[in-house]
Amino acid sequence: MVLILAITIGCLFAGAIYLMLRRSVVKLILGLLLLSHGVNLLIFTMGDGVRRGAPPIVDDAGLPPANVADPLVQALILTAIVISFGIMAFVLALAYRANQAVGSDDLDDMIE
Amino acid sequence: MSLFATLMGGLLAVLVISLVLTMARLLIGPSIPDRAVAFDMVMIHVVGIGAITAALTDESILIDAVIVVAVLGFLGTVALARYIEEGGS
Amino acid sequence: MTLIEILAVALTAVGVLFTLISSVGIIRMPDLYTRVHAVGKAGTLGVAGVLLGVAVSFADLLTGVKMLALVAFFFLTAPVATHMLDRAAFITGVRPIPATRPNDLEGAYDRESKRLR
Amino acid sequence: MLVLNLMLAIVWMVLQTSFTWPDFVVGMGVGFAIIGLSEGALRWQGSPAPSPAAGRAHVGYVAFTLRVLGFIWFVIVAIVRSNLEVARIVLSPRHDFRPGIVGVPLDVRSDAGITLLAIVVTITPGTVALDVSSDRQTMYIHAMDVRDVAALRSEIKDEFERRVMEIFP
Amino acid sequence: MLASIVLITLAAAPLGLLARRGPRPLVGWGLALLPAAIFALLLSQLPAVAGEAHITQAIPWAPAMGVELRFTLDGLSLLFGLVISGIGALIFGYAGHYMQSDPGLGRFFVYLILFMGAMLGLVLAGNVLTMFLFWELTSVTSYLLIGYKHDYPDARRGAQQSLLITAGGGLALLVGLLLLGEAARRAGVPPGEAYTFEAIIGAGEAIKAGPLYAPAMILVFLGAFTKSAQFPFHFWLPGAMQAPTPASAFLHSATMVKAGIYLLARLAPGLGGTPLWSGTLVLVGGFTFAFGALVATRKLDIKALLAYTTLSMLGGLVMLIGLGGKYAAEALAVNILAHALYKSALFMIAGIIDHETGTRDLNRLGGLRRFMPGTAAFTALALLSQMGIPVFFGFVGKEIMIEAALQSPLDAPWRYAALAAIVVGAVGYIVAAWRLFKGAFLGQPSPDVLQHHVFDPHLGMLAAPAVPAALSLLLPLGLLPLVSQLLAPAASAVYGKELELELALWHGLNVALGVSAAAILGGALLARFERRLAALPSPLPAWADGARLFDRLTDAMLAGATAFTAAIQAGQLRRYILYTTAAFLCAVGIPLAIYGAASAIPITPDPQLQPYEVFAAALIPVAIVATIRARSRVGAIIAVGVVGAMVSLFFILFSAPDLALTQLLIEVLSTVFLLLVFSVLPARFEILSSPWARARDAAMAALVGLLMTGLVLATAGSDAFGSIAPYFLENSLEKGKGHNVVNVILVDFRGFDTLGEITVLLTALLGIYGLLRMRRASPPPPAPSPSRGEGGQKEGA
Amino acid sequence: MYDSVILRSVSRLMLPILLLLSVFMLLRGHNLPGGGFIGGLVASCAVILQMVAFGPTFARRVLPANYLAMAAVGVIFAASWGLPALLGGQPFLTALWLPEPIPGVGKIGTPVLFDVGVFLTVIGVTTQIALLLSEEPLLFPMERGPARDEGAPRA
Amino acid sequence: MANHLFLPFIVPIFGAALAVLLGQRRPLARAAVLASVLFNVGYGGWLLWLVISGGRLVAQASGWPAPFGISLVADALGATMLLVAALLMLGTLLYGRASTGPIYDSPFYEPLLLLLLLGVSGAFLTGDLFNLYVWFEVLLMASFGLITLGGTRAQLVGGLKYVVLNLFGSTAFLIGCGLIYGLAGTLNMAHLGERMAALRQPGLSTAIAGLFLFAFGSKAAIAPLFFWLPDSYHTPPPAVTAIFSGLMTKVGVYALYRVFGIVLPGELALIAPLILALAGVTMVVGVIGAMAQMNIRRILSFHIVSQIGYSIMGLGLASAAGLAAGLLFTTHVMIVKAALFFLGGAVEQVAGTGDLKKLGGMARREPALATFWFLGILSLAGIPPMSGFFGKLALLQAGVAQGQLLITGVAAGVSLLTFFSMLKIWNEVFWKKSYEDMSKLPRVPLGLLLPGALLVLLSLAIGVGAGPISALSAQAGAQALDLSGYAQAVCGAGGCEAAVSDLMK
Ligand code: NA
Ligand code: NA
Repeated sequence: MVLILAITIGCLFAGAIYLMLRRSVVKLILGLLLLSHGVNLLIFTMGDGVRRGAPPIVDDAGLPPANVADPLVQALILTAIVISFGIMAFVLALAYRANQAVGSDDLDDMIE
Repeated sequence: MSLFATLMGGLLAVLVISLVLTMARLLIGPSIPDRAVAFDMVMIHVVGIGAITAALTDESILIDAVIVVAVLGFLGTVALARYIEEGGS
Repeated sequence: MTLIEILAVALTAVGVLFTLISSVGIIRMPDLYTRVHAVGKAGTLGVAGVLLGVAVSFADLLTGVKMLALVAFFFLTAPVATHMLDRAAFITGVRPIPATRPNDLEGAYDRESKRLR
Repeated sequence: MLVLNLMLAIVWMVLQTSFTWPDFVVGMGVGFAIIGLSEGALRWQGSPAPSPAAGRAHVGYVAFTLRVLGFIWFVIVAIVRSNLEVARIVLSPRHDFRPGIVGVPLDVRSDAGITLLAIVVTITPGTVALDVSSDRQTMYIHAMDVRDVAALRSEIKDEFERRVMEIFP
Repeated sequence: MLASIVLITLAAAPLGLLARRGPRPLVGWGLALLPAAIFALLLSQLPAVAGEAHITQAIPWAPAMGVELRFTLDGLSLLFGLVISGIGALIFGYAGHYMQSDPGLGRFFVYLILFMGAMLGLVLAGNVLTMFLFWELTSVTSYLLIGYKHDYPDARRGAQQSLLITAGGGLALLVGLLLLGEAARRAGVPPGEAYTFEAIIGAGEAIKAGPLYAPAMILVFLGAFTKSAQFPFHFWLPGAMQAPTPASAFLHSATMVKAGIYLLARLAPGLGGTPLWSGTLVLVGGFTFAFGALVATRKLDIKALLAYTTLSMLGGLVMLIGLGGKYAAEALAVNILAHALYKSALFMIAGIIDHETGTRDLNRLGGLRRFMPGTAAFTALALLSQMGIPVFFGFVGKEIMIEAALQSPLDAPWRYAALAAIVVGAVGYIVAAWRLFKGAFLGQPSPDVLQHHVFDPHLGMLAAPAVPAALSLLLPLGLLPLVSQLLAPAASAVYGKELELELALWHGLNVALGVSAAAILGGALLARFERRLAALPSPLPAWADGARLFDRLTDAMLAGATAFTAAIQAGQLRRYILYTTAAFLCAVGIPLAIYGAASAIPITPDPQLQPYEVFAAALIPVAIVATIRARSRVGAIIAVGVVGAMVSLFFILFSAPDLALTQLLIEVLSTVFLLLVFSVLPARFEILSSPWARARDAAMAALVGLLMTGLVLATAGSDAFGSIAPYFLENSLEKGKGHNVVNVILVDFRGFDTLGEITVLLTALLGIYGLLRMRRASPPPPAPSPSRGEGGQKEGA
Repeated sequence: MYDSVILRSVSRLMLPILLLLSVFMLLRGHNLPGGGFIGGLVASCAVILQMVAFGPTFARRVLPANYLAMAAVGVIFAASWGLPALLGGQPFLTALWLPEPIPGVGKIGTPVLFDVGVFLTVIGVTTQIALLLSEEPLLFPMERGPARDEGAPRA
Repeated sequence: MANHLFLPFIVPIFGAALAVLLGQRRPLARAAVLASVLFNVGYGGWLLWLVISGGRLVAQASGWPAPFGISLVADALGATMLLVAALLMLGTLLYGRASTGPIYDSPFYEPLLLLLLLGVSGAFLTGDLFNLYVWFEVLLMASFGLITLGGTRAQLVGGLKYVVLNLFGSTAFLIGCGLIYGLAGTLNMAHLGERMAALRQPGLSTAIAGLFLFAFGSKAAIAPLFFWLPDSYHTPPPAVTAIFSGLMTKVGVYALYRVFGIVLPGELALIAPLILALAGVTMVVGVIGAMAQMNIRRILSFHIVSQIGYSIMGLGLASAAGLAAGLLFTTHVMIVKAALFFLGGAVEQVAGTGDLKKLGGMARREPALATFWFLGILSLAGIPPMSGFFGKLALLQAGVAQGQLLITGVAAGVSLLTFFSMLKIWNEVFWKKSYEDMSKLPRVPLGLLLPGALLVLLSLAIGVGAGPISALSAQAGAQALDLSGYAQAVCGAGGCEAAVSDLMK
C-alpha cells in the first residue's frame, strides 16, 4: 500500500509543479492546492505503519483497538490542512486583487 | 474473511468501478456543467463508499462522516451550479 | 451469513447497482439534461439502497434512524442539485440534443438578468 | 417554532444516539439557540407574489397525517414503477427515446408546495424539474421520453400537483 | 597615557564645532593647542623610549576575539606621533585662516580632529587589530575630508575612489592580519596575545617558515600599497587633492599616506628579509619612486605636481624597507621626517597661492615673487630640501638613501636597480621643483595674478608653512645631533636591533656624494628643458590612466551588475518557481543519489491490498490530468475539488474519519472560495506557453514526482525507531479524558499547536480584510476586466 | 436577483439542521470524530449555503454576528482556558477537569472549552472570509444590476 | 519548569486579539499592542539575563512530559533573537506611529505586527519541530498580511511572488517534518537529534538535511532561493520593510542554526561545503543586485540577501566559533538594517520618493539624519567600532581558524562592494546637490528619526560592548551545537530516549 500511496503522492507533486509553472494565476493556485494534498498524504504515509485498521478511538477501558492507525500524523495533518486553508484563502484574495490591479490573470503581466 | 465481508468488498469494488466511469465524464466534459455533474456523482460515490466501508469495518462512527460528506456534496454542487450560471462559459 | 446480513447485502447491492447504472448513464446519455436524470437516480435510489443496506448490517436502531434521516436528506437535496445543474447548463448555453422536442424553455431565459420569464 | 424546537431536540437525540432527559434538555437548548440565530431565515416569506395560502381551509390533523402518508406511499410506488424504465433506457443499446422540455402550468402557489412538487417530479425517474418561472406560473420539466406532451402535463398535474396541494396548497 | 592621548583626541572632536562662530583664525590656533600639547607630551617620552624601548598600555575590549586597545610607544611610534601632532598643530592654525569664510569649517575641524586621533591611534597601536581599527578610521575620516566640498562631483568621485581603494586594501590587510594572528597562534602564541605586534614579530621566524606567510604578506602588502599609493594603486592620491588644502597637506603629505610605510616598517624586523618581502617592496617601491618623480615633472597643477612627488617619495620609502639593513632603517627615519617637513610646507604654500590668486595652474601663474616675497622665500627653502641640495635636510635624506642602496644586504642587481630609481627620482624632483618655482614665482605676472590683489598672507597663516620650511634648513644647520637622538630609536625599531645614528652633512667624498652630485647636475641640465619635457607626448597611452581605468572598472561593474540582475531577477514568477524547483531537486535529489538511498527502497507486496484501493488511488492521477487538461476555469476547479474528494476518500478507507471530514469540508469551502474569486475571470484558458516550455515543465514536474515517490518509499521503509504515537493511545482516556485520540492530541497533548493554528486563521482573516477593505492607498481599479466570455480568452495549458 | 424557489426553500430548511449538526460535531469531538474545527466548518457551510441561495446581504441578515469579533473572541476564549493552570503554577494549557460529567454534555474540562474557542474562531474566520469575498462588488454579480433591490429580505 | 516561557506567547495573542476587538476604539487598541510589545522587550531582556546566568530554560506545554508534549526551550541563541526581535518591533511600532499613510491607520496594521512578533517569538522558543512549523506559519501569514496591506499594484504583484515562493519553503518544511517523523518517530527536537545521531542511514538523512536546507534557505533568502525578496521588499511602507528586514529572513537563519545544530547533528559536517558555497554565491549575487539598483529600499533589500550569505557562512564553518560569529553578525545586521530602512524610509516619506536620481541635498537639510545614516553605513560595511566590524571580524576569524580561506576572502571582498553600493546612496541622496528645490519639503519629524537613530546607537553600543557580547555569542554558539546538553535540559538527565522508555509501556 505504501507503494501506491507513494506513487499517488508523486503524481500530486508532479501535477502541482506542472500547474504552478503555467502562466495563469488560477492554475498556480490550483497547483498550490494539489501541493498541500500531496504533503498531507505524505505525512499520512509517514504514520506508524499505514493500516486499514480502526480509527484511533479508544474504548471505555482506554485501550486502543487492535491494528489502530497512527493518531499523531492525523493530528498533524489536521493542523496542516487548516493552516493551508487559511493561507489558501489569503492567496485567493491576493490573486483576485492582483488580477484586478493588473487587469489580467497572466502571471507574465504581473511584473512591475 | 467472511462471506459478508467478501460480498460487501465486491460491492465496494463495483462502486469504485462506477466511480471510474464518473471520472471519465470528468475528463471528457465537454461542458462545465458536465463536470459539475461528475463532481456531484463523485460525492455521491464517496458517500456510498464511506457507508460500505463503515459496514465492512463495523465502525459506526464513519456514518457521521458520511452525513457530513452528504451535506458537502449538496453544498458543493449547488455552489458550483450557482457560479457556473454567473460565470458563463 | 445471517438473515440480516443477506438483507443488508441485497439492499446494498440494489443501491450499488443503481449507482452503477447511473454512472453508465452519465457516460452513455447523449446530452447533459439526460445525464442529469442519471444523477438523480444515483442521488436517490442508489444512495438510499446503500445506506439502508448498511443500516441493516449494523442492526442497530439508532444507526438505522440516522441512515433514514440521511436518506431523507438525499431525497430532499438531490432534486435541488439536479435542478441547479440543469438550470446552470441551460443558462450558460448548453444545448440539449436536437431531438429534444418540445423545448418549451428555448428563449425563455432573459440573458441579461438570467431570470426565467 | 416550538414544534421546530422539539424537532431539533429529537434530531439532536438521534445524532447523539442517546435518548435520555439530559440529552433532551441539551437538545432543546441547542435548538433554541439555533432558532434564535436562524429565525430571520425561517420567517422570511421569500415569494414576491402574494400567497393565496392565507385563506385556505383548516385541515384536520388526522386527515393531514393520512394525506401525508398516502403521499409518501404514492411517491414510493411512482419511484419503483418508473425506475426500471430508466434503467432500460440507460442500458439499451440504441437511443430510442425522445427527450423533451415541457412547461407545465402550476396551480400550487406556496414555496413549500412548489418545492415539494419539484422534488417529487425529480425523484420519480424519467422527469426532472428544470426550473420554475419567476411568476411561479410554470414549471419546466425535462422528461426522458416524451411521446405525448399532453399526457405528461396531465400526469404531472393530476397525479402529482393535486396530491402536493393537499398538503401544501 | 597613550590611550588617553588617542581617546581624548577622538572625544575632543566636537570641539571643532567651536569654529562655527567666533574669530576663526583664533579658533584654529586655539585648537592647535591640542596637537601641540600631544607633541610636547610625546617629546617628553623621548628619553624613556630611547632607553627602555617601549611603553605599553592595554585596555581589554573583546578578549575572546583578541580585540583590545593596546598601545605601545617605541621609537617608530614616537617619530610618527611627533610628525602627526607637530604638523597637525600647524595645519589647525593654517586651516583657521585658509577657510576663514567657509560656513562648514566647524564640520571640517571635527573631521580633522577625528582624523588626527585615528592617525595617532594607528601609529601608537600595539596590536594589529587595534591598528586596523584606526587604519579604517583614517580611511573614513579622510573620505569625509576629501569629499568635504561634496556639492562638486569631482570631490565626491575623488573621495569615493580613495575610500574604495584604501578600504579595499584595508580588507585585504584585515585578512592578512588575521592570517598572521593565526600563524602566530600556530607558532605557539597564546590566543589572547596572538594579535600583538610583539607576538607576531617575536614569532617571526616560525611564521616565515609556515604556509600562511605568503598569503598573509601578500594581503598585508595590498593594504600597505593602497594606503601609501604605490603603483598601480597610486591614482587615488591625485584625485584626493579635491580635499581642502589643509587636509591635503595633513593627510597626503605627512600622515595617512605614510600609514602603509609605518606598517611595513613595523613588521620589517620580524617578517622582513625574505625574497618575497624584499623583491616585492624594492620592485614596487622603486618603480613608484621613479614613476612618480617623472610624472611630477609634467604636471601643471601645483597640487597634482606635489601629489606625484609625494607618491614618488612613498615609493622610495617602501623601497628602503625592502632593501633592509642598517642604513635603510636610518634612511627611512630621516626621509620620513624630511619629507613631512618640506612636503607639508609646500602643500600649505600651494594653498596660499590658490587662496590669493584663485588658481593653482602654473600656466596661469607667474611673477608672484614680487607680490609675495615671504611666501617665495619659504617655498624656496622647502623646494631646495626636496631637491636634495646640500645643507638642506632633504640632502641628508638623499645621501643616506643612496648609502642604503649601496650597503643593502640584497644581491647586486637589486641594489643597482634601487640606485637607478633613486637617481631618476632625484633628477625628477629637481626638474619638478624648478618647474614649480619658476612657474609660480618667476617671470612676468600673469593676467590672473594681476587681476587679484595678491599679497603675502596674514602672518598667522604664513607661519604654518614657514615653520617646517625653515626647519628643513635649521635641522641640518646645528640641530643634527638632536635629530639623531630623535631618529635613532625609530631606526632601531625598524632595524630590530639597537643602532647608533650619527647624522652628518659631510661624510667625505664617497660614492653617495658622487651619485648625489651627478643627480643634481643632471637635474639642473634637464630643468633647462623643462618646458620641452612637459610638451613631450606622454609615454603612457591614454587608457593607462589609473583613475580613468578605475572609473571604467566601476562603470563596467555597475553595467555588469545591472545586466546580471536583470537576467536573473526578471520579475517572472514562473521563472522563479522553475529555479526554485530545480534547487529543490538538487538539494534533495543529489544526496539521495550520491548515497544510493534509492537502492534501499523496499518494495514488498502487501497481502492486505484490495483491488478497490488500487482503483481509488488510480483515480487521483485521473483527476489531476483532468485539472491540467481543463480548458475552462470552472472545469479545472471542479477537477481539483474531485482530487480533494478522492484524497478524503483515502482517509476514509484508512481509518482517519477526522481527517476525511476536515479535508472534505475544507475542500468544499476552498472550492466555493475559488468559484467566488474566479467568477470574474475569463472563463476559458488560453494556451500561452510554447510546446518547448511545456515539455520542460513537464519534465521538471515528473522529476519532482519521481523524487517524492522515492523519498516516501525510502523513508517509509525505514523502521529504525518506534514512534511515540502509542503514548497518545495509551494515555488518551486515562489522562486526556477523551476517546478520540486525534482530538485529544489536538486540544490537549498538542493543544499549543492548535493555539498557533487558530492564530494563523485569525491572522489570515486580518490579512484578507486588509486586502479587500483597504484601498485608499491604491489607484482606482481599472475598468472591469475585459473578460467574461467575450474578448480576451486567456491562459496556459 | 437569484430566484430559485426550490433552492431557497431547501436551504432555509437546511440552516437549523446544519447548525445543529455543527454543535453536535463540536461537542462529541473529544470522544468521536468531530471537534472544534469540524463543527466550525460545518457551521460555516450552513451560512455559506444561505449565501449561495440568497446572496451575502441576506446571509448577513439571518446571522447578524460580527464574525471578525467572533474570530478574535474565539482565540481569546481558547487561550484563556490555558490560564487557570498557569495561575496554579502548572504549564500553560494543562488540562483541568470537573470531577463529574455534566448530564447531557459529558465531561467538562479546559480542553473541551478550548475546543469551543477553536469552534468560534473557525466559524468567525471562514464565514467572514466568505462574506468578504462575496461582498466584493465584482465577485457576486447576483447582487448587482437592475434587480439588486429585490435582494433585501422583507422584515 | 520555567512556566514564564509561555508569557511571550500569551501576551501577544491576547494583545492582538484584543486590538482586533477594540478596532473601533483606536487608542485602546494601540495601547494594547504597545503594552504587549513592551512586555516582550522587557521579558526578552530578563530571559536573556536568566539564560546567560543559569543556562537553558525549559517548559512543557499542556504539562505533558517531553518528548510527547511540546517543549519550549530558551537558550542563549533563542533568547538573544527574542530580545532583538522585540526591540525591533518596538522601534517599528513607534516609527509607524510617527509616520503618516493609510496603512498605518488601518486597524489591522498593528495587530498584524504583533502577530508577526508572536510567530517570531514562538519560532525562537519552541523545541518541537512541528510546533516550529506552526509558528513559522503564524509569522508568515502575518507577513503576508503586512506586505500586501494597502494593496497598491506594486504590493499586490510583489506580494504574490513573496507569498508563492514562501509557500514553497513552508511546504518543504512540512515535508521535512513528515519525513523526519517517518524516520525517527518523534517530533521533539532534542529527541530527534538523539535519534538522528543514532541513525545510520546517510543517504536519507542527508536528503532530509538538504530538504531542510531548501526549506529554511528559501525563508532565509539564500541563493538561489531569494527571488521573492528583492521583488517585494520595497513595496510596502517603510516600517513594514524595516521589520521584515529585521526579522523574516533571520528566522530562517535561526531555524537553519537550530536544525543543523540540534536536529541533524551529523549532517552539518557533510553538507557544510555546500552551505559555504551557497553562502559565497549568496553574498556575491546579493551585492551585485544591490549595485544595480537606483532606489534606496531596493538597494537595502538586495543587501539583505548578501548579508544572509554571511549568516549562512557562520553555519557552514560548522564550528561553535562559526555559529557564534554567525549569530553576532546576524544580530548586528538585524539591528542595523532595520535602522537603515527606518532612516531611508524617513527620507522617502519626506521627499516622496526613494529614487536616487531624484533625491539629493539631504546632508545639509538633515544633518542629524545624515550622521546616523553614515554611521549605519559604516556599521554595515564593518568599520570599527560599529557592531558590523565585530560581526565581520568574528566571521573572518572563524573562517581563518577553519582554514576556509576562499569564503573568508569572498566575505571580505563582498563587504567592500557593500560599502561601495551604500556609498552610492550616500553620494546621491546626501552629498549630491538636489536638483529640485528641497526647501519646500517638510523636515523629518523626530519620531521618524528616533527609532533609526537609537538602533544605530545600539549598533555602536554593541561595538563598544563587544567583550560581553562576543562572550554571549560564544556561549550561544557552543549551546547551539551541544545536543546532549540540550536533550538533558529538555527531557531530563538521561536524555530523551531514556524518558521515552520510562514513560511508554
Ligand atoms: Na491542530
Ligand atoms: Na529579511
